[in-house]
Amino acid sequence: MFRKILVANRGEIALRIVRAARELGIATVVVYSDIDRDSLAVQLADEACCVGARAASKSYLNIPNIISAALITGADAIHPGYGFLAESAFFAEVCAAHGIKFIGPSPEAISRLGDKAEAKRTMMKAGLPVIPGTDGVISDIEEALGFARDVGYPVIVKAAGGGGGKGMRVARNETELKKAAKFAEAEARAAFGTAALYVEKFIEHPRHVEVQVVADEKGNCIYLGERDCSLQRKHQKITEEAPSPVVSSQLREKMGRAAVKGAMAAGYTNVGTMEFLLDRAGNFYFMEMNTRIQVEHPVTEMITGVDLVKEQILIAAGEPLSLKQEDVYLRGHAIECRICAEDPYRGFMPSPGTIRELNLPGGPGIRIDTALYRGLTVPPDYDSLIAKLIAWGRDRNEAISRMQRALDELIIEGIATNIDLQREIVRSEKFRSATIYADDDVVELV
Amino acid sequence: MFRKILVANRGEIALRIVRAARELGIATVVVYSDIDRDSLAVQLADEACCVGARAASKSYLNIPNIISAALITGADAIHPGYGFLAESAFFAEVCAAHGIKFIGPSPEAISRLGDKAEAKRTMMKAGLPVIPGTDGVISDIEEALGFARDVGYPVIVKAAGGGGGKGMRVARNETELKKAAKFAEAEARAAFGTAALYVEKFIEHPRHVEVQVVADEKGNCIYLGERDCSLQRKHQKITEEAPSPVVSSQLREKMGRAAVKGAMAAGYTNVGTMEFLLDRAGNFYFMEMNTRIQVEHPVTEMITGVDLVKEQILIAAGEPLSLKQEDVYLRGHAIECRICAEDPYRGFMPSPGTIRELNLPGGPGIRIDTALYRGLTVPPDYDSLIAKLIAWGRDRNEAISRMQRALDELIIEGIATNIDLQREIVRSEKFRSATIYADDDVVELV
Amino acid sequence: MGLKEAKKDIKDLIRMLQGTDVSELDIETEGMRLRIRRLSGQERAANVVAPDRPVQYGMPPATGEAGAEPGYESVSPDAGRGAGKRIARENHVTITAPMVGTFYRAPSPDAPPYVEIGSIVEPGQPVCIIEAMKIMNEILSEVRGRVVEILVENAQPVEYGQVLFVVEKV
Amino acid sequence: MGLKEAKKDIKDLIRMLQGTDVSELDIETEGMRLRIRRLSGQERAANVVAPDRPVQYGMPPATGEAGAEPGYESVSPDAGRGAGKRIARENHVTITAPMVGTFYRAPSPDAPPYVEIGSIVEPGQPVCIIEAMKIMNEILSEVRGRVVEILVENAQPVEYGQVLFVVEKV
Repeated sequence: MFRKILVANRGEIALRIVRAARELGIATVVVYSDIDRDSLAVQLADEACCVGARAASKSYLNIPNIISAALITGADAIHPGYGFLAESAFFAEVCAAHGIKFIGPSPEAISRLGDKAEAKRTMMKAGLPVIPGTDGVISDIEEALGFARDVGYPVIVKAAGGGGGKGMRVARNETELKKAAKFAEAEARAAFGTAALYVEKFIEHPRHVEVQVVADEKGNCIYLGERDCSLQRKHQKITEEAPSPVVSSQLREKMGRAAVKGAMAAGYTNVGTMEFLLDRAGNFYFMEMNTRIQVEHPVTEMITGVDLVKEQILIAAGEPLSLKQEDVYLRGHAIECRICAEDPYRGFMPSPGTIRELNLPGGPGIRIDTALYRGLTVPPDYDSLIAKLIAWGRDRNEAISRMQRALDELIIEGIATNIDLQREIVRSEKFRSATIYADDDVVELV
Repeated sequence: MFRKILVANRGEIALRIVRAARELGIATVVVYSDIDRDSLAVQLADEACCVGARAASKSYLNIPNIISAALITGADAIHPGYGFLAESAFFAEVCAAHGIKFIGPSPEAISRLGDKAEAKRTMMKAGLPVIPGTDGVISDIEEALGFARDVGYPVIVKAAGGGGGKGMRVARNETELKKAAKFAEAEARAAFGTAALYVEKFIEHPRHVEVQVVADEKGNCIYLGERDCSLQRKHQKITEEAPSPVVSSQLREKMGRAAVKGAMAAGYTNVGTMEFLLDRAGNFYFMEMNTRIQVEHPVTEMITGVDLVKEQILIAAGEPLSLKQEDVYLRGHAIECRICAEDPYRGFMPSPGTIRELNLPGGPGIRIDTALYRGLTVPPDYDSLIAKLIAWGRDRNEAISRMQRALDELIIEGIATNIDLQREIVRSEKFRSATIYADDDVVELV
Repeated sequence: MGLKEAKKDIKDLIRMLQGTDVSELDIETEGMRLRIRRLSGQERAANVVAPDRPVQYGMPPATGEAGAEPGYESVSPDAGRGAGKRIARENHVTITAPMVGTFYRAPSPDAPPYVEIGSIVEPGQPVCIIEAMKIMNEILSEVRGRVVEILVENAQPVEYGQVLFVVEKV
Repeated sequence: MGLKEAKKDIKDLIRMLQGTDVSELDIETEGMRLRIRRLSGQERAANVVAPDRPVQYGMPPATGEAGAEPGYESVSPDAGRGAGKRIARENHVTITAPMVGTFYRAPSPDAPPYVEIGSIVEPGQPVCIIEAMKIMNEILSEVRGRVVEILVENAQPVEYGQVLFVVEKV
């Protein structure tokens, strides 16, 4: 087992890792930027080491200083959390070169899955469904029409150089497809200087459903159910839940097995998340794999009882999985609300500042992951996530009513937050009926 | 369903009830003494009503004012919590006379079980094991010797008028019994003015194991596993856990079935607790039944997923049990540490005062039930329990390591607390090896 | 007595001085000397600091529906407090509810009220009825004076300690 | 009672005075004399000190083993802070660690230290080495002056921003 883990992150996830390590009896070193000197993770860790100035590029992304901190403190492993260096294959390699265990998958697996196209090829080869598309750029409209005949409408025309919705057009029949291709071509030429297009099957009102996989370094891999992260604002997850309210146990098993097959095909180890789009007919398509612990991991922990961060550490230390697939048993339902230092009434502007008053909810079924304390100054330099409020219930209704009452108890003063927005989401009819989709913007709905 | 519940209690349990009612969509009225005006339960309830001066006899035990408060606010049910009026058959009767539903068992069941002798007779009749004893006062030493021959040594000689350990003597053989009877008789005569003695089988190093039963008003009754409350200081529970580390699943079923049988024989409804002494050979003996929600109920909630306070409300409203015996599934292990405003270094003197700083632990597996907030003044008038810290783990070891790290995170400033004592208990070898018994005083052990 | 133990007493003394015209306090006792000097009037006028309102709660009142019941403000926990301020004037005393119940100004619906604004009350004189658990309890004045304010409407619920009447001592 | 133990009580007393009109407090007790004088309104208006900045931390430092590693205090989060205070004197500037690593006073084990107390340093002159990831980084002074304090022992680890030298400008 590790003697000492360096935590290369900040905020709630740094504290989360310190807690897991402490429960395993492993010492921790938390690195911090000079503005995070008073953070709760720094205060609760066994040791702390300042690795640079407040700009993330000078501190939390400063690989030489972080590696030096590990070397001088004698840390034998580094946990990268999420964000920052968590999905840097290069950082994982540097760790290895210095004899420090990177708590995550191998650099090769990170590279393979970090490249979207290669990840898709790997998963196709492993037999996972991916969204059907033309094999690269189409040469003429006939090819597009032929493809659409094969997979069925609707389809979406996309610019090869594209992004941000530019040069994208949905078509529901032949006439629309011809028109869409013309429009998209013109738009793409204007925006990206090339008329190259490809066509994909269009998934209407998809749900974002992701499967949690856990793989040890001995060849064992299991799945821990799924999370539904369809609730998004501008493609940012905001409220997550597990299990998905639209996934049956049959579908769960099917998706879980696919995820395990894909992870094993990619040579994946440690915890990871296979993201799928799920259509209304119950078809699911591989999107990408996240090679790290995720922000929303607590909802999976609440229904499975498995501590995913401890599992990460144990796997990295060479331990076999702490449970088998047949031991996985989902109990109840969990919802997570991300509490952010941002002002929903002023265009979600970040609202850094000093926490003047804080009341955290408690009681049955409530978990809160936060590094806030009264008097802490939330700096403007980093992500606006300041707390994760998680509610568990025997069923989805109980989880929702718990979340409502916990949101009513939560008080954060001194900065603007999205607590009211979360209240509105949780009590909205659309959330209760689980009819918010990944292509909706939740703010426009509630 | 009830429209409005009056909460006739204070502190963490009043807040606990407000939370449960809110999750069920039921309005609450919290009554309070004039010194509890700023309590969190008062602030979070829908309504509040002052029912008297700070002395409990003038407020929380003031039946006319509490009933009046229910009548003027239109509450159709009263939840008594624990302590105060929770086990008053008279109060339950007054509620009924005013058409207010008392959330608990019937007045008859409270009376029957509140009288220790009658409770014991009821349970014996139902076939539950009770500690063997002479049938009332012994007439001479021969009767005592005969009894001891029948049940086996050790036995304990007790004064009929007794209490507080006075007039009690343990005997391990005939010679000791003769001597003990003589001593006890003299001591009893001096202390209680009567020489009347009776003899009981003596249970050495017993564990205090209690079974949670839940019975609806339609004749269904189930058990939700047991709690082990062997850790006591001067017969006060201090650290509890579920399941008991010494109860096998066979024994659990045996005790559970006995508890259900006893509860049904007593005509019991609502949630209740059957307290047993468990000896080292696995024999258990009925002690008494608590006819209310208990302080340590959260450990049962953590491993069963059942919200006992909600269950109380639903049962009182005439609903059937929300689950069947075969649906009860225990997951993992939970420990509760009672955090009290008392100073272990000054003879556990109560330490009322103002909370100057407060940091509550969070993260996976941690639940905290408290009505504390920074700035609250803890009055000297009531029980010293100010918070319950509960840790859940997949197994007992994980629960212990979580509790340890949570205790390290818990900060309460401004008053003395027993947090350090709880730290010592949880890390002690005796606690880890589950070798602390109900006849030990935990303070002398750790 | 050490500094630590003295703190509470010092606090009490400071509180005691607030609102008085004492400008300096000098105590010598049991191995301890304490001197408190206060701002003069002019100094105070120049001072921008907020008036000495004691900070009430670490917690602000809960959001949510607390006290949202229409027509029911009188049984809110603040009722007593608010009223408490009103009687800060000298010579004014209050009559408070000694029990929880429904307040009636008259012994029966047809009868005239026990007291009106301007009525002179004597100790032992009934001033209202509080109905609790269907029993009519006559509430007697403990003071002598002129009723200057009646704070609760007829047939309204009252909680323990709630101010019912303000009486000017005469 | 020593100063150290009294600090908390003094802090409490100061907090207690905020919002009151007490201008001066003078206590003599058990071998200790304490006098707190507060700014009057005018004085405060004229004062350039940062506007009543709120107390910094709601949370005291964690209990537990933080910084308990023997011989390792220098990389505790307080190192910077403590040192920061020390250089409050005018004319004194600091040279801090621009990276994390191991501090060496000399270019090699046999060589003499780059600087000693009393040495005069010029901008651009090497003052120490910080070894990071097996690379020896020469740290250059950015100031001119006389070294008055060396805060880190040879071969000790340093964190980013940690004060290494105090230099008196000359």
